[in-house]
Amino acid sequence: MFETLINILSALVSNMHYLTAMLLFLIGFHTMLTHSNLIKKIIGMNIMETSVFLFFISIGYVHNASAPILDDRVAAYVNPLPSALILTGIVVAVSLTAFSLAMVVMLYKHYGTICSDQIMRLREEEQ
Amino acid sequence: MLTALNVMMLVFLVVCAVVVARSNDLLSAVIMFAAYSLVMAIVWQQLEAPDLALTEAAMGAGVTTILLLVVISKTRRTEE
Amino acid sequence: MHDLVLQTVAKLIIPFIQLFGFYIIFFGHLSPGGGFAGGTIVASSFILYALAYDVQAGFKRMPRLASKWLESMGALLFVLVGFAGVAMGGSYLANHTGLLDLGEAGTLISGGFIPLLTLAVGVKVASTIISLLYHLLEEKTNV
Amino acid sequence: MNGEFYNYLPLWATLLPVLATIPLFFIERRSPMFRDFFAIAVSGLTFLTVAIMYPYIAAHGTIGVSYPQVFPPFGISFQVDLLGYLLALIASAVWFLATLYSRVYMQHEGGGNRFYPFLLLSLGGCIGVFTASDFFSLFVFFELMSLSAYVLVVHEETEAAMAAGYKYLILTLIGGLALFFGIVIAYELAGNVDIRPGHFLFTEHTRLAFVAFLSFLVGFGMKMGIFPMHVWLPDAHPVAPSPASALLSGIMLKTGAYGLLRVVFNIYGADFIQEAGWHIILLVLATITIFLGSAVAIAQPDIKRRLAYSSIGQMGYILLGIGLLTVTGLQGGIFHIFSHAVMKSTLFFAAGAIIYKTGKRRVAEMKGIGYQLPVTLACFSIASFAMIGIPPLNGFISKLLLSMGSLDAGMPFFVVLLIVSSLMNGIYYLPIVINAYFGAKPDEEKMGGWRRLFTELKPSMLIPICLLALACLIFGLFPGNFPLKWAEIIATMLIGGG
Amino acid sequence: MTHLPIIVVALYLATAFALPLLGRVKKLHTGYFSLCIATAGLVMSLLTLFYVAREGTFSYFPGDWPPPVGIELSVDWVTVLMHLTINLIGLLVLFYCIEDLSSEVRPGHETWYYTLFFLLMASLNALAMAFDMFTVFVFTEICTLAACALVAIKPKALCVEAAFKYLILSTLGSGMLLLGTSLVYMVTGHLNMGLIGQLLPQAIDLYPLNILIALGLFIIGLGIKSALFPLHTWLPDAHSSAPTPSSALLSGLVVKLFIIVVGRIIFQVFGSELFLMIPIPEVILLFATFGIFAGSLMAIAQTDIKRMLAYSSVAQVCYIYMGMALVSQTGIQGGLLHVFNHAVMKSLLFLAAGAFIYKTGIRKIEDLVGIGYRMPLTMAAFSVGALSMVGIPGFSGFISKLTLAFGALEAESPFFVVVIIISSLLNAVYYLPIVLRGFFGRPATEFQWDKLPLLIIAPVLALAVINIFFGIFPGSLQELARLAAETWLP
Repeated sequence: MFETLINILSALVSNMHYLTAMLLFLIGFHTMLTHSNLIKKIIGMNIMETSVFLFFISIGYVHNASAPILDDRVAAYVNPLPSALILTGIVVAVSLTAFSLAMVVMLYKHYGTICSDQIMRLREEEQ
Repeated sequence: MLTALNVMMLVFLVVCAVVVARSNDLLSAVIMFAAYSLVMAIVWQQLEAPDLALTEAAMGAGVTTILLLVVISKTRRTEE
Repeated sequence: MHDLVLQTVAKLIIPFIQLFGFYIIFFGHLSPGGGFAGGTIVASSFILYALAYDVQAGFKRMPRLASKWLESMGALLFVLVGFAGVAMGGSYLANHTGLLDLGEAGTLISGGFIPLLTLAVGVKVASTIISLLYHLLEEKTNV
Repeated sequence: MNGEFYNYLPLWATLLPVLATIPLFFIERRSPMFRDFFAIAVSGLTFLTVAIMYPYIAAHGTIGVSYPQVFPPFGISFQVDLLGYLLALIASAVWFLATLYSRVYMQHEGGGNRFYPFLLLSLGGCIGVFTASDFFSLFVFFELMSLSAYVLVVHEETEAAMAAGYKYLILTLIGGLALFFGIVIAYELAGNVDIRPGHFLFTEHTRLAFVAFLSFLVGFGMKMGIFPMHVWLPDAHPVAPSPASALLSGIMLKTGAYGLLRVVFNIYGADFIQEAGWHIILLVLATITIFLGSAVAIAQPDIKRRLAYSSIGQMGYILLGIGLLTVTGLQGGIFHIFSHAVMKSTLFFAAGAIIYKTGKRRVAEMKGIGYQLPVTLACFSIASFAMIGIPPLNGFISKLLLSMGSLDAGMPFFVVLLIVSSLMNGIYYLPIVINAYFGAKPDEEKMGGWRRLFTELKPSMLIPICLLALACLIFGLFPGNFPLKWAEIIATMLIGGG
Repeated sequence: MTHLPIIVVALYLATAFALPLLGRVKKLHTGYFSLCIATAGLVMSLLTLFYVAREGTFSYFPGDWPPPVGIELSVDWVTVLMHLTINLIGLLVLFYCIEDLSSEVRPGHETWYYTLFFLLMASLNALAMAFDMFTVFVFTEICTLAACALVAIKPKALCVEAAFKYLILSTLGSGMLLLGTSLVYMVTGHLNMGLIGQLLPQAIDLYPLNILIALGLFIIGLGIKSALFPLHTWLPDAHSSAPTPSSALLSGLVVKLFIIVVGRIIFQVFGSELFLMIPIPEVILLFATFGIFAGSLMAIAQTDIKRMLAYSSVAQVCYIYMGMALVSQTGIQGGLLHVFNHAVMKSLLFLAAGAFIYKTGIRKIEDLVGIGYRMPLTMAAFSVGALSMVGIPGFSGFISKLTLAFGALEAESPFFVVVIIISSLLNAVYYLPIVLRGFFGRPATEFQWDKLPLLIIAPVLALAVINIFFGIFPGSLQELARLAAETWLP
């Protein structure tokens, strides 16, 4: 009984990054789709993206290896490829955020609200 | 020891994310998001990705937060 | 807003932030960091200035036009440097063709034109973030 | 581009009217008169091009060229054998007469700038259908013809015309798509869709072959106006201007019949159909179509609508000829394609002349019209008698052959059907003729005498009617009836020679 | 010569960044400058075509780093076909931009429009040849950003809202793409498509779930971006409210490139055998079938012409998906042909509809009565596009439908031929009434010719001519599509 609990726990710990990433992905996904507030949507989007980055980085992680910086003393490096990908991903995420925030400001100027439901209602009234 | 730290940080991340999703005050959501990004940067540092940690700290915690704050100051603070 | 302490501290700290930013940019091929992170740090110094004083003062330090120029030039530099590889007979962005001294691994002058590229990226990122912030901070956003 | 000159004749006969629309487009902005003459000249030239093919066809059997680089993987190819030639000949002739007829008629209708280019375009498509050497080319020209004909149908742009046109368009598209389905299946199974004697695309009785047969039937039957697919026909034909109605009923329906002939005898082969028993489908449909067309025609008060329903009945005869799968029956069917083209064109031209002169469309109003338009009505009567099947006119021959064919096939039932339907033809055609001559006494003083009436119909309208009526006579029980002989040759070739 | 494809990308990127600077130079019309660059791009992609035809396909490694580490760009027949499509349509749309933009964007923002245009073109060109997930991801994001910006650039709240919706859903798609990439990377340790493809057959035995989830994420993620049927909700808003040239680009090109990426993932990473083993082709076929009907039915219900065209895109995209999911060479060939043909048709239709709006301001379909008498050339071009959509022989849309039908028969599922046929009929139901209203149904008054600027009418007519040309002489295009299909399914 106790042993199985230990097993489960150690399995959880050894996969903790993956699990957290998945959990965060779901939270972000949920925030993005269900919240009607546009800024909340954007934050959700960021959470979702960082969770994927976390996932990717934890894949690249090699136990007991060091960062991919050339050093004579180090035997193993973690995989540098995901880093390059994620670096781009972060930048892209920031630019997406900036762009969508600019749009939020524009929408607020026009509709006076940042709630997508209300915007939809106002738009229908306009038409 | 380090594992415990990692676990704590990951739990913190999840809690942060949940708080961000639940809070009605956008400003506090943004602040929590900044904390989330910063902890995320530390986690990445723990995963031997210092490049990314650095970038995330600057970009995610810095730039994104500032942008969000500016936008909130221009629009409204609470979720209706 | 115009807090004397804040302004004084900002004035003191800004050169160091910028120095650190450029360090991150130039040592991008040797240590963690690079154009993205470094550019952001450099940009944050300007943002700090703009926040500590006010946006108009920030404009004076980094005029609109200048940031626009830097934005374009940074990106152009990156794209054009890539052609150097083609010109030397390698592929696009090829770095082994001996255009710039590859130097000894681990020293500052190594990595061919990679420092040049990180510089381009840094300039681009810094100027983009600055102009983005200015755009959002500006009172009249045209819709 | 080497090769003998005559091989290119089918190509030119098809392309000439199509290409002529481009100069026509510029000419019609300058002068309406020049436009009319240009259109007449082009259709006349097309007729001549088709006509001079005959010696080469007699000598070589088939002539044609192919262009595989257009529309790969099928390619566009032209090939004329006697069947295609017979139909192309009658089509181009009637078209020429219709263009001639339109000159005066369309002045009255207006909108010639749009009418003529599409008249020529549909001529090109129609000739293309008869000269195509594979089903894909046939399909392409079929669509060209059908879509150009839409413009002719809605020419008057009245509410009724638009509604009828829309129905026509949608059903034509359905037909075209069904055809497309059939062709795709045929190509996938056989690797080509060529029309060659003795070259059958389907050799096994699979479900796919049956689906293809049905889609061909729907595709061509839609155009032909066979029973369940006829719904567009009685609406579309009457609303079109009369020359266009004549072409729609007289010629364009025949493209469907032609296609079905090719499907039954060139894609599947008579033996195959016989074994599969699919000809029963054709026969059942033919029976329904004949009855339906003739019966509903009786109830129509509008003359053009009556003619349109009559066309449905007549197409049933042709379908019967195809479905019987006997040489004599097929000969009757093929000859009926020819004779119905002549008869129905005459009738529509004459009806158009009546509408043009008097504005009357309802049969009941046409009392005493024979005194007003004696020559036109004489032609109308000849064609009506031919329709009913009175000897020695051409309609009689086709009915006779069809009856003999059904006896050959061991189905005497169809003889009864033919007789009954002839009777029904009589019921709806004869009242028009009788009314016209005996329905009312002419008010001679008011009319101002016979001669004045006679001169009122311009010769360019009268000549086509007379010529076609004369054709009803000549190609009846007279010596030298070449279409009849050809029909026999063709029927033997299609059934016997494989 | 092997540098040409990447030079196109670099050139476009450089132009995009240089344009804000050049916009300040007096006496330099950024529009005409952009035209020169886009022409150069088209010439280069033609040269690439000839080079590949002579020397065969090749891979390009920027920075001379070979695969496990470096980036790979594959210049195969798919790439060549897509480059031609992108640069041809892009150039023609650019022609249209020069006159039209002043009526669509804020004055002074034209230069920004060209910048975004080139950013989009660069990313599309790069996506067409990207052969590793890294490049795919990067350029997908650039593409999404540029595409959203091209929608939002019109100063109307409606556009901004549509762009926001587009952006949020696209980001969702990118997130899934990245997650899928990470799952594949987890099992194979590679990002290069070729290397992943080699390792997958072994990996699938060990981690079947990972790979299945990854494939599902790829298809859903890219399906959102390419508007595969149930995931299309953003498309009608974004495509109908955007400025006309953007609508043409988005409907004509952007959506297609994501399908190409899906195709590469399916056929070059997973391989057709693996793909057939799992029930995903059936699912895609199901979605595609529903999408074809639903898109057409929704289009029938629309009253706004651009919205109708947008819904039609939903249906047409499903054709391409259907062609790929049939997993027969002819089907893929048909799908790729339809990529080109639909790009031509839909940009033709959007540009023609935009020309109506430009001249008359009419957007409602029922108000377009008699437009054929006012703008005969534009309406004729629109009719060409409409007839092509319906699938009348002689127009290029017919050729792709024909090839797709053969593909369906080759895959032994004649049911999909029926689907194509019924959907053609549905297309007729919503396209033909516009043509009929334009030309018929009202007394034939004399022409009252509203002359359009040459730069607006020229690309519309050019697209119509291209449509008819490839409708009558599709040989070369079919050959190209066949070679491309062979790359995917030998």
